[in-house]
Amino acid sequence: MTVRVQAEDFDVGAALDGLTAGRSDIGGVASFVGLVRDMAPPDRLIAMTLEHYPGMTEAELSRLEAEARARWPLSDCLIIHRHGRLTPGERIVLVATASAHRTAALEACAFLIDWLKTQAPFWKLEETEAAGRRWVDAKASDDEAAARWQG
Amino acid sequence: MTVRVQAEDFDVGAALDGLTAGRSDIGGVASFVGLVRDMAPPDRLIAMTLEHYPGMTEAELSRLEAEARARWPLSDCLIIHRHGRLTPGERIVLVATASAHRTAALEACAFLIDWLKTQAPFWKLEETEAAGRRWVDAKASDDEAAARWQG
Amino acid sequence: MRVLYFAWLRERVGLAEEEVDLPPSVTSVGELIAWLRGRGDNYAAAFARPEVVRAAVNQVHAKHDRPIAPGDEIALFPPVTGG
Amino acid sequence: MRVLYFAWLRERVGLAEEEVDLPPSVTSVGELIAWLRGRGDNYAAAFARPEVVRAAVNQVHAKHDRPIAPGDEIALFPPVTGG
Repeated sequence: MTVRVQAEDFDVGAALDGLTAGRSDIGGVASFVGLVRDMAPPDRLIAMTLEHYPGMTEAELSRLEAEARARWPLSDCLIIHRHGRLTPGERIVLVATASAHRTAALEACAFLIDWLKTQAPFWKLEETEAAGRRWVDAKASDDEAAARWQG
Repeated sequence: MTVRVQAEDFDVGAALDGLTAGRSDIGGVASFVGLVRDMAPPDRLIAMTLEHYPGMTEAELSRLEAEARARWPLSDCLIIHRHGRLTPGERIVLVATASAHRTAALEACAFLIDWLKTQAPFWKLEETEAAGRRWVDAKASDDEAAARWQG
Repeated sequence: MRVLYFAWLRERVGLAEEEVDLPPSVTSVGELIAWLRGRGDNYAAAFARPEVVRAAVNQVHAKHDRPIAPGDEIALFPPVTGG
Repeated sequence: MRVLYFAWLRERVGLAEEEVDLPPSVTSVGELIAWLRGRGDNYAAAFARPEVVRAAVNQVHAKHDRPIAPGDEIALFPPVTGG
Protein backbone atom coordinates (compact mmCIF):
# COMPACT_ATOMS: atom_id res chain seq x y z
CA MET A 1 0.00 0.00 0.00
CA THR A 2 1.89 2.99 -1.29
CA VAL A 3 1.14 6.56 -2.31
CA ARG A 4 3.91 8.78 -3.67
CA VAL A 5 3.65 12.44 -4.66
CA GLN A 6 6.84 13.67 -6.26
CA ALA A 7 8.41 16.01 -8.83
CA GLU A 8 10.70 13.32 -10.28
CA ASP A 9 9.79 10.85 -13.01
CA PHE A 10 9.21 7.19 -12.07
CA ASP A 11 10.18 3.81 -13.53
CA VAL A 12 6.99 1.97 -14.50
CA GLY A 13 8.63 -1.46 -14.89
CA ALA A 14 10.34 -1.26 -11.50
CA ALA A 15 7.14 -0.01 -9.85
CA LEU A 16 5.06 -2.88 -11.25
CA ASP A 17 7.74 -5.46 -10.43
CA GLY A 18 7.69 -4.18 -6.85
CA LEU A 19 4.02 -5.16 -6.50
CA THR A 20 4.67 -8.83 -7.28
CA ALA A 21 8.29 -9.42 -6.18
CA GLY A 22 8.64 -12.53 -4.05
CA ARG A 23 4.92 -13.35 -4.22
CA SER A 24 3.04 -16.12 -6.03
CA ASP A 25 -0.53 -15.35 -4.90
CA ILE A 26 -1.17 -12.64 -7.53
CA GLY A 27 -3.03 -13.51 -10.72
CA GLY A 28 -2.99 -10.12 -12.38
CA VAL A 29 -1.62 -6.58 -12.24
CA ALA A 30 -3.57 -3.80 -13.92
CA SER A 31 -2.03 -0.39 -14.45
CA PHE A 32 -2.69 2.98 -15.98
CA VAL A 33 -0.06 5.59 -16.88
CA GLY A 34 -1.29 9.12 -17.61
CA LEU A 35 0.89 11.27 -19.88
CA VAL A 36 1.07 14.94 -20.89
CA ARG A 37 -0.65 15.02 -24.27
CA ASP A 38 0.15 17.65 -26.88
CA MET A 39 -2.69 19.40 -28.69
CA ALA A 40 -3.34 19.94 -32.40
CA PRO A 41 -1.78 23.00 -34.07
CA PRO A 42 -2.03 25.95 -33.70
CA ASP A 43 -2.63 25.28 -30.00
CA ARG A 44 0.63 23.37 -29.40
CA LEU A 45 1.34 22.69 -25.75
CA ILE A 46 4.68 23.98 -24.49
CA ALA A 47 4.34 22.67 -20.95
CA MET A 48 1.86 21.84 -18.21
CA THR A 49 2.47 22.74 -14.57
CA LEU A 50 0.71 20.71 -11.90
CA GLU A 51 0.06 22.60 -8.67
CA HIS A 52 -1.07 20.56 -5.68
CA TYR A 53 -1.97 20.85 -2.01
CA PRO A 54 0.88 19.24 -0.06
CA GLY A 55 -0.44 17.14 2.80
CA MET A 56 -4.00 16.90 1.52
CA THR A 57 -2.83 15.27 -1.73
CA GLU A 58 -1.18 12.38 0.11
CA ALA A 59 -4.15 12.10 2.50
CA GLU A 60 -6.71 12.09 -0.32
CA LEU A 61 -4.80 9.52 -2.42
CA SER A 62 -4.51 7.31 0.68
CA ARG A 63 -8.27 7.63 1.23
CA LEU A 64 -8.93 6.63 -2.40
CA GLU A 65 -6.61 3.66 -2.05
CA ALA A 66 -8.36 2.55 1.16
CA GLU A 67 -11.71 2.85 -0.63
CA ALA A 68 -10.45 0.64 -3.51
CA ARG A 69 -9.19 -1.94 -1.02
CA ALA A 70 -12.55 -1.95 0.75
CA ARG A 71 -14.37 -2.58 -2.54
CA TRP A 72 -12.08 -5.14 -4.19
CA PRO A 73 -9.83 -7.92 -2.84
CA LEU A 74 -6.47 -6.36 -3.71
CA SER A 75 -3.10 -7.90 -2.91
CA ASP A 76 -1.38 -4.56 -3.35
CA CYS A 77 -1.94 -1.12 -4.77
CA LEU A 78 0.28 1.78 -5.86
CA ILE A 79 -0.35 5.40 -6.81
CA ILE A 80 2.44 7.73 -7.95
CA HIS A 81 1.50 11.29 -8.96
CA ARG A 82 3.93 13.95 -10.12
CA HIS A 83 3.71 17.71 -9.63
CA GLY A 84 5.62 20.62 -11.13
CA ARG A 85 6.34 21.58 -14.75
CA LEU A 86 6.05 18.75 -17.31
CA THR A 87 6.42 18.76 -21.09
CA PRO A 88 4.43 16.77 -23.73
CA GLY A 89 5.09 13.03 -23.57
CA GLU A 90 6.13 13.08 -19.90
CA ARG A 91 4.47 10.74 -17.39
CA ILE A 92 2.08 12.37 -14.88
CA VAL A 93 0.55 9.53 -12.91
CA LEU A 94 0.74 5.77 -12.36
CA VAL A 95 -2.05 3.71 -10.81
CA ALA A 96 -1.40 -0.02 -10.37
CA THR A 97 -3.46 -2.72 -8.67
CA ALA A 98 -2.58 -6.35 -7.99
CA SER A 99 -5.09 -9.07 -7.16
CA ALA A 100 -5.58 -12.82 -7.23
CA HIS A 101 -8.36 -12.13 -9.78
CA ARG A 102 -8.07 -10.10 -12.97
CA THR A 103 -11.50 -8.47 -12.74
CA ALA A 104 -10.73 -7.02 -9.30
CA ALA A 105 -7.41 -5.61 -10.54
CA LEU A 106 -8.93 -4.11 -13.72
CA GLU A 107 -11.96 -2.56 -12.01
CA ALA A 108 -9.99 -1.15 -9.07
CA CYS A 109 -7.47 0.42 -11.46
CA ALA A 110 -10.22 2.13 -13.48
CA PHE A 111 -11.96 3.24 -10.25
CA LEU A 112 -8.76 4.79 -8.87
CA ILE A 113 -7.90 6.81 -11.97
CA ASP A 114 -11.51 7.98 -12.41
CA TRP A 115 -11.81 9.09 -8.78
CA LEU A 116 -8.35 10.56 -8.63
CA LYS A 117 -9.32 12.94 -11.47
CA THR A 118 -12.18 14.43 -9.45
CA GLN A 119 -10.86 14.07 -5.88
CA ALA A 120 -7.08 14.56 -5.75
CA PRO A 121 -6.20 18.24 -5.17
CA PHE A 122 -4.22 18.99 -8.33
CA TRP A 123 -4.65 21.89 -10.75
CA LYS A 124 -3.17 22.12 -14.23
CA LEU A 125 -1.74 25.25 -15.80
CA GLU A 126 -1.17 24.91 -19.55
CA GLU A 127 1.27 27.00 -21.56
CA THR A 128 0.34 26.94 -25.24
CA GLU A 129 1.87 28.67 -28.25
CA ALA A 130 -1.41 30.23 -29.33
CA ALA A 131 -3.16 31.07 -26.07
CA GLY A 132 -0.36 31.61 -23.57
CA ARG A 133 -1.01 30.37 -20.05
CA ARG A 134 -4.41 28.94 -19.09
CA TRP A 135 -5.79 26.97 -16.13
CA VAL A 136 -7.40 23.72 -17.29
CA ASP A 137 -11.11 23.47 -16.45
CA ALA A 138 -12.50 20.38 -14.75
CA LYS A 139 -14.35 18.19 -17.27
CA ALA A 140 -17.98 17.14 -16.94
CA SER A 141 -16.92 13.81 -18.51
CA ASP A 142 -14.58 13.21 -15.56
CA ASP A 143 -17.42 13.83 -13.10
CA GLU A 144 -19.55 11.32 -15.04
CA ALA A 145 -16.75 8.74 -15.07
CA ALA A 146 -16.33 9.08 -11.31
CA ALA A 147 -20.10 9.00 -10.70
CA ARG A 148 -20.51 5.57 -12.27
CA TRP A 149 -18.63 4.07 -9.30
CA GLN A 150 -21.15 5.52 -6.83
CA GLY A 151 -23.87 3.32 -5.81
CA MET B 1 0.26 -2.94 -33.58
CA THR B 2 2.14 -5.94 -32.29
CA VAL B 3 1.36 -9.52 -31.29
CA ARG B 4 4.09 -11.74 -29.88
CA VAL B 5 3.79 -15.42 -28.89
CA GLN B 6 6.95 -16.65 -27.23
CA ALA B 7 8.45 -18.98 -24.62
CA GLU B 8 10.73 -16.29 -23.13
CA ASP B 9 9.78 -13.82 -20.43
CA PHE B 10 9.24 -10.18 -21.38
CA ASP B 11 10.20 -6.79 -19.90
CA VAL B 12 7.00 -4.92 -19.00
CA GLY B 13 8.65 -1.52 -18.58
CA ALA B 14 10.43 -1.71 -21.93
CA ALA B 15 7.25 -2.95 -23.64
CA LEU B 16 5.18 -0.06 -22.27
CA ASP B 17 7.88 2.50 -23.05
CA GLY B 18 7.88 1.21 -26.63
CA LEU B 19 4.22 2.23 -27.04
CA THR B 20 4.89 5.89 -26.25
CA ALA B 21 8.52 6.46 -27.28
CA GLY B 22 8.94 9.57 -29.40
CA ARG B 23 5.22 10.42 -29.30
CA SER B 24 3.33 13.20 -27.54
CA ASP B 25 -0.22 12.43 -28.74
CA ILE B 26 -0.93 9.73 -26.12
CA GLY B 27 -2.85 10.62 -22.96
CA GLY B 28 -2.85 7.21 -21.31
CA VAL B 29 -1.50 3.67 -21.41
CA ALA B 30 -3.51 0.90 -19.77
CA SER B 31 -2.00 -2.51 -19.22
CA PHE B 32 -2.69 -5.89 -17.68
CA VAL B 33 -0.11 -8.50 -16.75
CA GLY B 34 -1.36 -12.03 -16.03
CA LEU B 35 0.76 -14.18 -13.72
CA VAL B 36 0.89 -17.85 -12.71
CA ARG B 37 -0.87 -17.91 -9.35
CA ASP B 38 -0.16 -20.54 -6.73
CA MET B 39 -3.03 -22.29 -4.96
CA ALA B 40 -3.75 -22.79 -1.26
CA PRO B 41 -2.25 -25.87 0.46
CA PRO B 42 -2.53 -28.80 0.08
CA ASP B 43 -3.04 -28.13 -3.64
CA ARG B 44 0.23 -26.24 -4.18
CA LEU B 45 1.01 -25.58 -7.81
CA ILE B 46 4.37 -26.90 -9.01
CA ALA B 47 4.11 -25.60 -12.56
CA MET B 48 1.69 -24.74 -15.34
CA THR B 49 2.36 -25.68 -18.96
CA LEU B 50 0.68 -23.64 -21.68
CA GLU B 51 0.06 -25.52 -24.92
CA HIS B 52 -1.00 -23.50 -27.92
CA TYR B 53 -1.85 -23.78 -31.61
CA PRO B 54 1.05 -22.20 -33.51
CA GLY B 55 -0.20 -20.13 -36.40
CA MET B 56 -3.77 -19.86 -35.19
CA THR B 57 -2.65 -18.22 -31.93
CA GLU B 58 -0.97 -15.34 -33.74
CA ALA B 59 -3.88 -15.07 -36.19
CA GLU B 60 -6.48 -15.03 -33.41
CA LEU B 61 -4.61 -12.46 -31.30
CA SER B 62 -4.26 -10.25 -34.38
CA ARG B 63 -8.01 -10.55 -35.01
CA LEU B 64 -8.72 -9.54 -31.39
CA GLU B 65 -6.39 -6.58 -31.71
CA ALA B 66 -8.07 -5.46 -34.95
CA GLU B 67 -11.45 -5.72 -33.20
CA ALA B 68 -10.21 -3.54 -30.32
CA ARG B 69 -8.88 -0.95 -32.78
CA ALA B 70 -12.22 -0.93 -34.62
CA ARG B 71 -14.10 -0.28 -31.36
CA TRP B 72 -11.82 2.27 -29.67
CA PRO B 73 -9.53 5.05 -30.99
CA LEU B 74 -6.19 3.48 -30.04
CA SER B 75 -2.80 5.00 -30.79
CA ASP B 76 -1.11 1.65 -30.30
CA CYS B 77 -1.71 -1.81 -28.90
CA LEU B 78 0.47 -4.71 -27.76
CA ILE B 79 -0.20 -8.33 -26.82
CA ILE B 80 2.55 -10.67 -25.61
CA HIS B 81 1.57 -14.23 -24.63
CA ARG B 82 3.98 -16.90 -23.41
CA HIS B 83 3.72 -20.65 -23.89
CA GLY B 84 5.60 -23.58 -22.36
CA ARG B 85 6.23 -24.54 -18.73
CA LEU B 86 5.92 -21.72 -16.18
CA THR B 87 6.22 -21.70 -12.39
CA PRO B 88 4.20 -19.69 -9.81
CA GLY B 89 4.89 -15.97 -9.95
CA GLU B 90 5.98 -16.02 -13.59
CA ARG B 91 4.40 -13.68 -16.13
CA ILE B 92 2.04 -15.29 -18.69
CA VAL B 93 0.56 -12.45 -20.70
CA LEU B 94 0.78 -8.70 -21.25
CA VAL B 95 -1.96 -6.63 -22.84
CA ALA B 96 -1.29 -2.90 -23.29
CA THR B 97 -3.31 -0.19 -25.01
CA ALA B 98 -2.39 3.44 -25.69
CA SER B 99 -4.86 6.17 -26.57
CA ALA B 100 -5.34 9.92 -26.51
CA HIS B 101 -8.15 9.25 -24.02
CA ARG B 102 -7.95 7.22 -20.82
CA THR B 103 -11.39 5.61 -21.11
CA ALA B 104 -10.55 4.15 -24.53
CA ALA B 105 -7.27 2.72 -23.23
CA LEU B 106 -8.86 1.23 -20.08
CA GLU B 107 -11.86 -0.30 -21.86
CA ALA B 108 -9.84 -1.73 -24.75
CA CYS B 109 -7.38 -3.31 -22.32
CA ALA B 110 -10.18 -5.02 -20.34
CA PHE B 111 -11.85 -6.11 -23.60
CA LEU B 112 -8.65 -7.68 -24.92
CA ILE B 113 -7.86 -9.71 -21.80
CA ASP B 114 -11.49 -10.85 -21.44
CA TRP B 115 -11.73 -11.98 -25.06
CA LEU B 116 -8.28 -13.46 -25.14
CA LYS B 117 -9.31 -15.83 -22.32
CA THR B 118 -12.14 -17.31 -24.39
CA GLN B 119 -10.74 -16.96 -27.95
CA ALA B 120 -6.97 -17.48 -27.99
CA PRO B 121 -6.11 -21.16 -28.54
CA PHE B 122 -4.19 -21.90 -25.34
CA TRP B 123 -4.69 -24.79 -22.92
CA LYS B 124 -3.27 -25.01 -19.41
CA LEU B 125 -1.90 -28.15 -17.81
CA GLU B 126 -1.39 -27.80 -14.05
CA GLU B 127 0.99 -29.90 -11.99
CA THR B 128 0.01 -29.82 -8.31
CA GLU B 129 1.46 -31.55 -5.27
CA ALA B 130 -1.84 -33.08 -4.26
CA ALA B 131 -3.54 -33.92 -7.54
CA GLY B 132 -0.71 -34.50 -9.99
CA ARG B 133 -1.30 -33.24 -13.53
CA ARG B 134 -4.66 -31.81 -14.54
CA TRP B 135 -5.97 -29.84 -17.54
CA VAL B 136 -7.58 -26.57 -16.44
CA ASP B 137 -11.27 -26.32 -17.35
CA ALA B 138 -12.59 -23.23 -19.08
CA LYS B 139 -14.48 -21.02 -16.63
CA ALA B 140 -18.09 -19.94 -17.01
CA SER B 141 -17.06 -16.61 -15.43
CA ASP B 142 -14.65 -16.05 -18.35
CA ASP B 143 -17.45 -16.65 -20.86
CA GLU B 144 -19.59 -14.13 -18.98
CA ALA B 145 -16.78 -11.57 -18.89
CA ALA B 146 -16.29 -11.93 -22.65
CA ALA B 147 -20.03 -11.84 -23.34
CA ARG B 148 -20.47 -8.39 -21.79
CA TRP B 149 -18.53 -6.91 -24.74
CA GLN B 150 -20.96 -8.38 -27.27
CA GLY B 151 -23.82 -6.47 -28.85
CA MET C 1 -7.75 30.73 11.15
CA ARG C 2 -5.42 29.68 8.36
CA VAL C 3 -6.79 30.03 4.80
CA LEU C 4 -5.02 28.61 1.73
CA TYR C 5 -5.69 29.47 -1.92
CA PHE C 6 -4.79 27.40 -4.99
CA ALA C 7 -4.57 27.80 -8.77
CA TRP C 8 -6.36 30.84 -10.22
CA LEU C 9 -7.89 31.67 -6.83
CA ARG C 10 -4.35 32.04 -5.46
CA GLU C 11 -3.38 34.20 -8.42
CA ARG C 12 -6.41 36.50 -8.11
CA VAL C 13 -6.15 36.90 -4.35
CA GLY C 14 -2.41 37.40 -4.69
CA LEU C 15 -1.59 35.17 -1.72
CA ALA C 16 -0.96 31.45 -1.27
CA GLU C 17 -2.12 31.57 2.35
CA GLU C 18 -2.94 33.93 5.18
CA GLU C 19 -4.15 34.06 8.78
CA VAL C 20 -7.54 35.70 9.19
CA ASP C 21 -9.49 36.80 12.27
CA LEU C 22 -13.13 36.11 11.59
CA PRO C 23 -16.09 37.92 13.12
CA PRO C 24 -18.25 35.55 15.22
CA SER C 25 -20.99 35.66 12.55
CA VAL C 26 -18.81 33.66 10.10
CA THR C 27 -19.36 29.99 10.99
CA SER C 28 -19.34 28.06 7.68
CA VAL C 29 -17.26 27.73 4.51
CA GLY C 30 -19.92 29.62 2.52
CA GLU C 31 -19.96 32.47 5.05
CA LEU C 32 -16.17 32.63 4.93
CA ILE C 33 -16.26 33.01 1.14
CA ALA C 34 -18.90 35.76 1.37
CA TRP C 35 -16.84 37.54 4.03
CA LEU C 36 -13.62 37.29 1.98
CA ARG C 37 -15.39 38.87 -1.05
CA GLY C 38 -15.75 42.10 0.87
CA ARG C 39 -12.03 42.43 1.69
CA GLY C 40 -10.95 44.18 -1.53
CA ASP C 41 -10.94 44.13 -5.32
CA ASN C 42 -8.58 41.15 -5.51
CA TYR C 43 -10.89 39.07 -3.28
CA ALA C 44 -13.98 40.32 -5.14
CA ALA C 45 -12.40 39.13 -8.42
CA ALA C 46 -11.36 35.78 -6.95
CA PHE C 47 -14.76 35.01 -5.45
CA ALA C 48 -17.01 36.64 -8.06
CA ARG C 49 -18.68 33.26 -8.65
CA PRO C 50 -18.81 31.51 -5.25
CA GLU C 51 -20.59 28.48 -6.78
CA VAL C 52 -17.41 27.42 -8.62
CA VAL C 53 -15.27 27.56 -5.48
CA ARG C 54 -14.42 24.23 -3.85
CA ALA C 55 -13.18 23.84 -0.29
CA ALA C 56 -11.36 21.55 2.08
CA VAL C 57 -11.48 21.76 5.87
CA ASN C 58 -8.45 20.25 7.59
CA GLN C 59 -7.43 18.62 4.27
CA VAL C 60 -10.78 16.89 3.67
CA HIS C 61 -13.18 17.96 0.90
CA ALA C 62 -16.05 20.02 2.38
CA LYS C 63 -19.26 21.61 1.11
CA HIS C 64 -20.16 25.27 1.59
CA ASP C 65 -22.47 24.51 4.52
CA ARG C 66 -19.64 22.87 6.44
CA PRO C 67 -19.15 24.54 9.89
CA ILE C 68 -15.71 26.01 10.58
CA ALA C 69 -14.00 26.82 13.85
CA PRO C 70 -10.86 28.62 15.03
CA GLY C 71 -7.81 26.43 14.46
CA ASP C 72 -9.20 24.85 11.28
CA GLU C 73 -7.12 24.87 8.10
CA ILE C 74 -9.42 26.03 5.29
CA ALA C 75 -8.42 25.65 1.64
CA LEU C 76 -10.30 27.30 -1.23
CA PHE C 77 -9.71 26.27 -4.83
CA PRO C 78 -11.25 25.67 -8.28
CA PRO C 79 -12.55 22.17 -9.17
CA VAL C 80 -9.57 19.79 -9.15
CA THR C 81 -8.02 18.37 -12.33
CA GLY C 82 -5.74 15.54 -11.25
CA GLY C 83 -4.49 12.56 -13.19
CA MET D 1 -7.44 -33.76 -44.84
CA ARG D 2 -5.17 -32.68 -42.00
CA VAL D 3 -6.60 -33.00 -38.47
CA LEU D 4 -4.88 -31.57 -35.38
CA TYR D 5 -5.62 -32.40 -31.74
CA PHE D 6 -4.77 -30.33 -28.67
CA ALA D 7 -4.61 -30.72 -24.87
CA TRP D 8 -6.47 -33.75 -23.45
CA LEU D 9 -7.93 -34.57 -26.86
CA ARG D 10 -4.37 -34.96 -28.16
CA GLU D 11 -3.48 -37.13 -25.17
CA ARG D 12 -6.50 -39.40 -25.53
CA VAL D 13 -6.18 -39.81 -29.29
CA GLY D 14 -2.43 -40.34 -28.86
CA LEU D 15 -1.57 -38.14 -31.82
CA ALA D 16 -0.91 -34.42 -32.29
CA GLU D 17 -1.98 -34.54 -35.92
CA GLU D 18 -2.77 -36.92 -38.75
CA GLU D 19 -3.90 -37.05 -42.37
CA VAL D 20 -7.31 -38.69 -42.87
CA ASP D 21 -9.21 -39.80 -45.98
CA LEU D 22 -12.85 -39.09 -45.36
CA PRO D 23 -15.81 -40.88 -46.94
CA PRO D 24 -17.93 -38.51 -49.07
CA SER D 25 -20.71 -38.59 -46.45
CA VAL D 26 -18.57 -36.59 -43.99
CA THR D 27 -19.08 -32.93 -44.90
CA SER D 28 -19.09 -30.99 -41.59
CA VAL D 29 -17.07 -30.66 -38.38
CA GLY D 30 -19.77 -32.52 -36.47
CA GLU D 31 -19.78 -35.38 -38.95
CA LEU D 32 -15.99 -35.56 -38.77
CA ILE D 33 -16.16 -35.91 -34.96
CA ALA D 34 -18.81 -38.66 -35.24
CA TRP D 35 -16.73 -40.48 -37.86
CA LEU D 36 -13.54 -40.21 -35.73
CA ARG D 37 -15.37 -41.77 -32.73
CA GLY D 38 -15.72 -45.01 -34.66
CA ARG D 39 -12.01 -45.39 -35.40
CA GLY D 40 -10.99 -47.13 -32.15
CA ASP D 41 -11.06 -47.04 -28.37
CA ASN D 42 -8.68 -44.06 -28.13
CA TYR D 43 -10.93 -41.98 -30.42
CA ALA D 44 -14.05 -43.20 -28.63
CA ALA D 45 -12.54 -42.01 -25.32
CA ALA D 46 -11.43 -38.67 -26.77
CA PHE D 47 -14.80 -37.89 -28.37
CA ALA D 48 -17.12 -39.49 -25.78
CA ARG D 49 -18.76 -36.08 -25.24
CA PRO D 50 -18.81 -34.35 -28.63
CA GLU D 51 -20.60 -31.32 -27.17
CA VAL D 52 -17.46 -30.26 -25.26
CA VAL D 53 -15.26 -30.42 -28.36
CA ARG D 54 -14.36 -27.10 -29.99
CA ALA D 55 -13.04 -26.75 -33.53
CA ALA D 56 -11.17 -24.48 -35.88
CA VAL D 57 -11.21 -24.72 -39.67
CA ASN D 58 -8.15 -23.22 -41.33
CA GLN D 59 -7.18 -21.60 -38.01
CA VAL D 60 -10.51 -19.84 -37.48
CA HIS D 61 -13.00 -20.87 -34.75
CA ALA D 62 -15.83 -22.92 -36.27
CA LYS D 63 -19.09 -24.50 -35.06
CA HIS D 64 -20.00 -28.16 -35.53
CA ASP D 65 -22.25 -27.39 -38.50
CA ARG D 66 -19.37 -25.76 -40.38
CA PRO D 67 -18.83 -27.47 -43.81
CA ILE D 68 -15.39 -28.95 -44.42
CA ALA D 69 -13.63 -29.79 -47.67
CA PRO D 70 -10.48 -31.64 -48.78
CA GLY D 71 -7.42 -29.48 -48.17
CA ASP D 72 -8.86 -27.86 -45.02
CA GLU D 73 -6.82 -27.85 -41.80
CA ILE D 74 -9.19 -28.98 -39.04
CA ALA D 75 -8.25 -28.59 -35.36
CA LEU D 76 -10.20 -30.22 -32.52
CA PHE D 77 -9.67 -29.16 -28.90
CA PRO D 78 -11.27 -28.55 -25.49
CA PRO D 79 -12.56 -25.04 -24.65
CA VAL D 80 -9.57 -22.68 -24.62
CA THR D 81 -8.07 -21.25 -21.42
CA GLY D 82 -5.76 -18.44 -22.50
CA GLY D 83 -4.50 -15.45 -20.55
